[in-house]
Amino acid sequence: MIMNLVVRQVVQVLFVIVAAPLLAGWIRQCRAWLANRVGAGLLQPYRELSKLLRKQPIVAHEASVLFVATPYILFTTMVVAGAMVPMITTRLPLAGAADVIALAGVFALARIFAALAAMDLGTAFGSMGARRAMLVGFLAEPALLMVLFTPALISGSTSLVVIVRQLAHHGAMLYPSMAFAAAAYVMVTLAENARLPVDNPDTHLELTMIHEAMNLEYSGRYLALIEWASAIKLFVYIGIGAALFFPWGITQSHGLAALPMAYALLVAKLAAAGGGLAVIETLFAKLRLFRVPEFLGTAFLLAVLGLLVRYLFGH
Amino acid sequence: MYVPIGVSWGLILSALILWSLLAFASLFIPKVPRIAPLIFPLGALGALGVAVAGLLALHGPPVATVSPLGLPGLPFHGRLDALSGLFLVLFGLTTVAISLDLTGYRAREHYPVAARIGVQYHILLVSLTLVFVAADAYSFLIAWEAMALSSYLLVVTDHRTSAARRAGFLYILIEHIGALAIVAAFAILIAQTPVGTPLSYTFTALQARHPDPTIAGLVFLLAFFGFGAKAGLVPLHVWLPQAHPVAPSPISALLSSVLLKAGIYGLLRVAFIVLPTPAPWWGLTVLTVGLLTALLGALSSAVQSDMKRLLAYSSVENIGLITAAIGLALLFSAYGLKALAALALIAALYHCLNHAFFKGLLFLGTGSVLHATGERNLGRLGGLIHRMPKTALLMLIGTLAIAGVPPLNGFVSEWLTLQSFLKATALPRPYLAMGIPLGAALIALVAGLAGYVMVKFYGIVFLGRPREAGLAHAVESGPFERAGLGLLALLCLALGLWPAGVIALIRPAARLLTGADAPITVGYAGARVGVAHAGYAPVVLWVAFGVIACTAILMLRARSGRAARRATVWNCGHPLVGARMQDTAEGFGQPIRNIFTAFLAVRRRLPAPDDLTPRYGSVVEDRFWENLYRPAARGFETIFIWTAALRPRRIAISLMFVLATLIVLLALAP
Amino acid sequence: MVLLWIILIPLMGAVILGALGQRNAGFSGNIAVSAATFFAACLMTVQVLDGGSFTAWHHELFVDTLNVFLVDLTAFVALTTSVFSKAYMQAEVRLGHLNAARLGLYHAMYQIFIFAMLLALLCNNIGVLWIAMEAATLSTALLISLYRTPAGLKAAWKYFILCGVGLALALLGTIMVYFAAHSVLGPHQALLWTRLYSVRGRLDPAIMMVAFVFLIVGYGTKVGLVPLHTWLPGAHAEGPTPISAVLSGLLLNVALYAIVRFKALASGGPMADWPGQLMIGFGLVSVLVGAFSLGGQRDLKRLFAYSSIEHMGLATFAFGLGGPLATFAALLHMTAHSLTKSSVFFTNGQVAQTAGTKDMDRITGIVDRNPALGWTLMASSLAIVGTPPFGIFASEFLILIAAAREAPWSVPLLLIALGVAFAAIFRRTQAMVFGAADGARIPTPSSLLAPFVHLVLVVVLGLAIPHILAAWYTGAARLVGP
Amino acid sequence: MTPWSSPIDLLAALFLLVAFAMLSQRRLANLITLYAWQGTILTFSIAIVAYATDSAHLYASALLTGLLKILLVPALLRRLARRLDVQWDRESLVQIPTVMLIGLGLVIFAFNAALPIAAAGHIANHAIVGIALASVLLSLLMMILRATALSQVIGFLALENSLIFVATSVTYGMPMVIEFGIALDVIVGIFILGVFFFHIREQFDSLDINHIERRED
Repeated sequence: MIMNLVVRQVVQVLFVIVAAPLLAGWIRQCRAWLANRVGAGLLQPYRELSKLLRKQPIVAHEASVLFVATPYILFTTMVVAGAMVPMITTRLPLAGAADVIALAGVFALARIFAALAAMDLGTAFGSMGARRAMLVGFLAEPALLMVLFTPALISGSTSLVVIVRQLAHHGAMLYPSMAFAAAAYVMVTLAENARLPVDNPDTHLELTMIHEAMNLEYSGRYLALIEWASAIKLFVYIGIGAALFFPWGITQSHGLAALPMAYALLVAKLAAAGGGLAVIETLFAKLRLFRVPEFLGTAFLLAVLGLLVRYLFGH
Repeated sequence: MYVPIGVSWGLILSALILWSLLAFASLFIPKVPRIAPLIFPLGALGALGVAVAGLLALHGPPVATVSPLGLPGLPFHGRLDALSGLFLVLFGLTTVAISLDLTGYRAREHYPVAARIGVQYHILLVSLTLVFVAADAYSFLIAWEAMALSSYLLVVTDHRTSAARRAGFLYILIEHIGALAIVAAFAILIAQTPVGTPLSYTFTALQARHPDPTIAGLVFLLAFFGFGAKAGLVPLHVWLPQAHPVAPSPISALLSSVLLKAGIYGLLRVAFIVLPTPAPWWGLTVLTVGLLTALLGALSSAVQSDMKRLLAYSSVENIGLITAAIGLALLFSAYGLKALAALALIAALYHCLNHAFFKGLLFLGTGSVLHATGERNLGRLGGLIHRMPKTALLMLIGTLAIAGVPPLNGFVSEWLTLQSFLKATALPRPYLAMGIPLGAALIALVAGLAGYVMVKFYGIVFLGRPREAGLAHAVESGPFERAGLGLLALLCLALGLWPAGVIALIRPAARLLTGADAPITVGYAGARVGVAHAGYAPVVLWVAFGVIACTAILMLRARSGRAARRATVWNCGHPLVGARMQDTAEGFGQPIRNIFTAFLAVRRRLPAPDDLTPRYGSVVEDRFWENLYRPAARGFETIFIWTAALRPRRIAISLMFVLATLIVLLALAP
Repeated sequence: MVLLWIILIPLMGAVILGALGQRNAGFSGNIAVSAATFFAACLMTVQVLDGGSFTAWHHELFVDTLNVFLVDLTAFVALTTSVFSKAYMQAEVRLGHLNAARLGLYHAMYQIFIFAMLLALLCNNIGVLWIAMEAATLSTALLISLYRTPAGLKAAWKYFILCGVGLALALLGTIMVYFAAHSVLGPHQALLWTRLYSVRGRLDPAIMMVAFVFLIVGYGTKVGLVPLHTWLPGAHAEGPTPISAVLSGLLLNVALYAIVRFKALASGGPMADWPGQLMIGFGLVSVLVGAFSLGGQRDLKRLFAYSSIEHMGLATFAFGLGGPLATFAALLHMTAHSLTKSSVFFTNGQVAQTAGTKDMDRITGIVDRNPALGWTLMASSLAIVGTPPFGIFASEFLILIAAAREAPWSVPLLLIALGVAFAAIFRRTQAMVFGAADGARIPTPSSLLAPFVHLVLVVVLGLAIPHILAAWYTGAARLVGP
Repeated sequence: MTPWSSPIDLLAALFLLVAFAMLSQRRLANLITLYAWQGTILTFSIAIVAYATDSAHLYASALLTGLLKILLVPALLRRLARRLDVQWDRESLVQIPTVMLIGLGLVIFAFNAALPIAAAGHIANHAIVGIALASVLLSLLMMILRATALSQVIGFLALENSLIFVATSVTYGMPMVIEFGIALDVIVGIFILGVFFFHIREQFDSLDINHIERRED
């Protein structure tokens, strides 16, 4: 029994780590297709990571311990987050260790370390990026919380496992309130993962970049860890979204038999989400930084509407 | 003549006596410098005793005692119950650290100042202890005012600067007005004693009086005002950002960590124990004020550029969070949901402990920085992590704790608070049930802002490049200071890692206040606390974290073992990189100033087109200064002038007053 | 017999001291006489403790629970003040503020003043009471103008005229009481407290009401009730500091004592609450006006003179409320205020002498120039604004309770007044005590002994009131309160 | 004693008249004379009461009053006035007729205020109370309106006179001690005033109160 649990846990962790770059590659590929480009192929992220891991990292003279430690911290926090989300099965040992609020907290921890590390060298871009990232972070936080409250109120608990069980019972139809929450969640995900229209992940335009500005000074394995961590972050966000809004197929049985099916479904969900993300990123242009508060404000509004709708219908 | 009974009273009494002796002994520091190094460590010892006494009181039954002193028929009563026990623990542990820090701090001061601090500090400790154990209105008020006065004297330690005097006066004024409100509250409550019977003025006796709702509401409002003034609730918070910068850092730490909590303690004591079951509007008032305070505190701290002002405003924010949770608890118990009230209270009390520890840590650390660099202005600091690494590490713990991220203690109380807000749907009134969860969003916003502020604080002070040449000579803080910091950092870690144990300590207090037990489950052999199937197990998080981190590091070592090469900063290839190019405190404030202009009184200074040396600047002031305090001050001045004008200069006029009075009274005479 | 001694000792002392003139022996002589008086008062107290209240000398003198502690208080403060005045006045002469030739007058008048107050307290005869008050007025008028400065003369003149008129009205009131009484008691006993009190129910209410109006306006002028207070600030500010101390600490008390006695008489009849209402009204107005006048002051002694108006108003208000609690509080307030206020004046006088000015804008950093003086100033100001653990806090707390019970509408007014008074006084105190010092360090003056003693006693009043005192208060409350 | 109450009433009326006269009089010498007249009336009334009740101490007190208020005090005042050479009071703020009207109002008020006392019955000669009250108020008014210290003092003494008047004629005098005490106080008061005048004089070289009051305090 214990063995069984450990196996589930380890397998999910490995899956998250390994599959995250693939998701990133998939999204890039979709965007390439949508832009009538050939694209670099699904495996491009792996190539980049292995190249970075091989290179010798360069660290500035002024760098402190914090600077060197941060990539590991980022990577680890993301993996831990991934380990706690019931994407495949609800019978996950670590799932009980943290609920959705704690998950948000874990992400906040990562964000703070990233920002601090960016300020460590005292470069203009670093501190600017740190500031902007923190700005987006604290604006997204209330919206995210409101999004999470809707399912939490429906299921009477903030534990993802309970939420998944509750919502999965409800059958294939989405709660009306959850529709609003889902829309808000998408917006929050875009903001938190530095995707368009909030941030552009694959340019280095000095004045507009947020997330990239924080990694400018990183190289070699450190950069690899950071890139990998952000890939995992996106993966986990989509995983949480899947668990909240499309919980079907997440097994609740003890047996291992149902797992392959669950994995297959998860892959399908991820693919769909990735495609959707690509579409959004192709359709929207990047917002000016001062529009970001409005963007997240809208997300917050939608989430609150979701809450109120839930009161209206009583579920 | 009664004698106090039991170990806990023995400990407390001996601490009181010890502190009084130390206060007396401090007078002789200038004469006999030899005794100086002993005084503050001994004070720490007393504090330890008080903390132990508090621990004992937490689980034992309440122990009461009566002192021979007091007005005739009104002797002083003391009572040790779970609530006072909890706050004694908070006070004792924090004070141990602060006394240790003062041991080092005192070594830097010249003797007369050291003597003053020694006297006033120990008197303050005595009065604080009495505040927490007093069990009747009169002795409580005496202890309360003694606390206010001694802390005021400590604030004006540097009384030759006008800033210190102004801040001190503002502080004592708001203190005293608050105290008057509290006096009035107690007086009104005591006046409910039926005529002929001896005045009932002990808390237990007042509990027995059941004043009618209007009286109770009035008393509650007065008490809320008075204790709010102490705790620094909007709009009475203005003294904090003034008093903290001018006070010696250990004193700022004590103010923030313990004295503000004394206000919370009083509020809890009166609202939950002395007064009858609350009316819903009490809770709503407290909740609203709390949320407002939290938001304003967070926003204002984000735009500060003085280390201690920033921390002061962050104290305002934290007090706001605590008060909001208390308001929620009041609301719950108004509708008879005792268990949920207990939950909210546990969140509030947990945050009290957290704030005491991490804010103490941060202020003491600030003190070390201040001593090392002589700078309070963020614009002139930076890169200290290289000069004072140990302090920097300890401060990092405090920073993460106050930012409210797992696995540190700040997050636990935030988590509990959010959980209790989520439970607000249980309230019978639809408006409340719909509206209050939105308050949780405000709390999330505030938590996010706290993270923002702390990144600004830590990043600018410790990271980056030194903004002044002088910083190169900064030195690591001394062993005593580091001991103090270390103790508080340990407490932060402990409270973060073992919530179940802490909650076990708080439970009795919450039970005492609400009469019910909070629906908090403990699992994973005490590692996990749960509310409604949702759980949080920091230890498990840590373990998973450690395992994964280690494997990652090992694998990477195996994969590419090449050590990193040191080089100059790349910075997108820009050739010149200097301290001036880093983001400043004002720069960090800029987005806040833009987004939340409505909440802040921002005065921007923009260059004219023909400026030869164009300079941008912006000053942020507390809105309440220009909208509330200045007008009030002006109003009183005018009244003063009027009364002065009424004074007759001529004897004839004075005689006319006499004649007029006589005639009026004769006309009125029955 | 001892009662007779209490009033005779200062009278004879006055003659001797007047004869001594400006010799240095005058100072010690003054202390000696006051000490003897205090000793006699202690003997009397012992007798009272043994046998309760008694009368003497054909019932012309008497002592009961209402005046016993006032007599002790007066004798005690007179003693400490004489101790203080030795060091202080010697310094005044040395600094050339005072012509040594007037020291004989000063000491003689001081003793006569004490004699008059003790007589007023001890006499059983409302006519003698009036005479004693008049004598007190005349003697202090000379003391106030001791410096012969224009301001001093003006203040003394104002004091003389206003208090003279006031006392004349009080005399009319006394005469009316005599009308009311002599039909009941006959001409010979109609002026004796002890007899009047026993028949207070049968005195004609119509006359008593009018009489009380005259009495409260008359003696109220001396208490300094607004709007009859206009003489008070000047008289306190311009006289020598020891005199300000006894004026504020003792004379106001004695006048209030007279009012309270008459209230006890007047509220015996059917219209019992009219005197109370009058006193409540006067008290509140005085508290408010006194508090708000504090704001505009620059002169050190004037500031605290206005605070005396405020505190006397508070006591009057409490007496007006009536009832055991309020009266107890009022008596406690009288005691605490006279101790505190005299120590305040001692300290301020010392400060003014040190700084060479009474203008508070020009006094700073006392604590740096002399820590002991600075902290005493801080402590006595805190005591006078009613912060614990000083006695005034206790009395104000009880008064607030009584007010909340008897007249709830007055509580906000009282709170405002107390807050304003605190702000106004403490702002000044802080500015004087703290700040950068402008001047050399000075040695601790020996005259600080008196304020130390007073402050200790006030703390005792705040923390643990002796049971004898409490018993007296309760008895007096029973005597006064309807 | 009804036969004797009518002459006393008459004296009372005269007393009030004198009070009015003092109110209107601005020449200091005349003011002092009027004061002496008031003293005379007072003495007579006391003497009458003494005769009516043939009480020894009232005779004594009549004698005392006569000495004090007809001879001693006026003499003292005249001497002072000469030494300080003040003959005229400064033009008062309010015109004499207005003063008279105010005075009339005060008298009416006083009579009304005295009614309850008179109604209280058991006192002989009710009217006296009202008249005494009226003259008290009038002398107060005079003190208010006069501008030199000396005339203020005369007002003060007149006030005191009316008190003695009421005391003796209504209740046949207070006990001896009291009257002596009061008298003593008056004498001492006058002397102290004299002392004062010279100090004031040397400080302000005038007895004009406005000179004193011009200095700020």
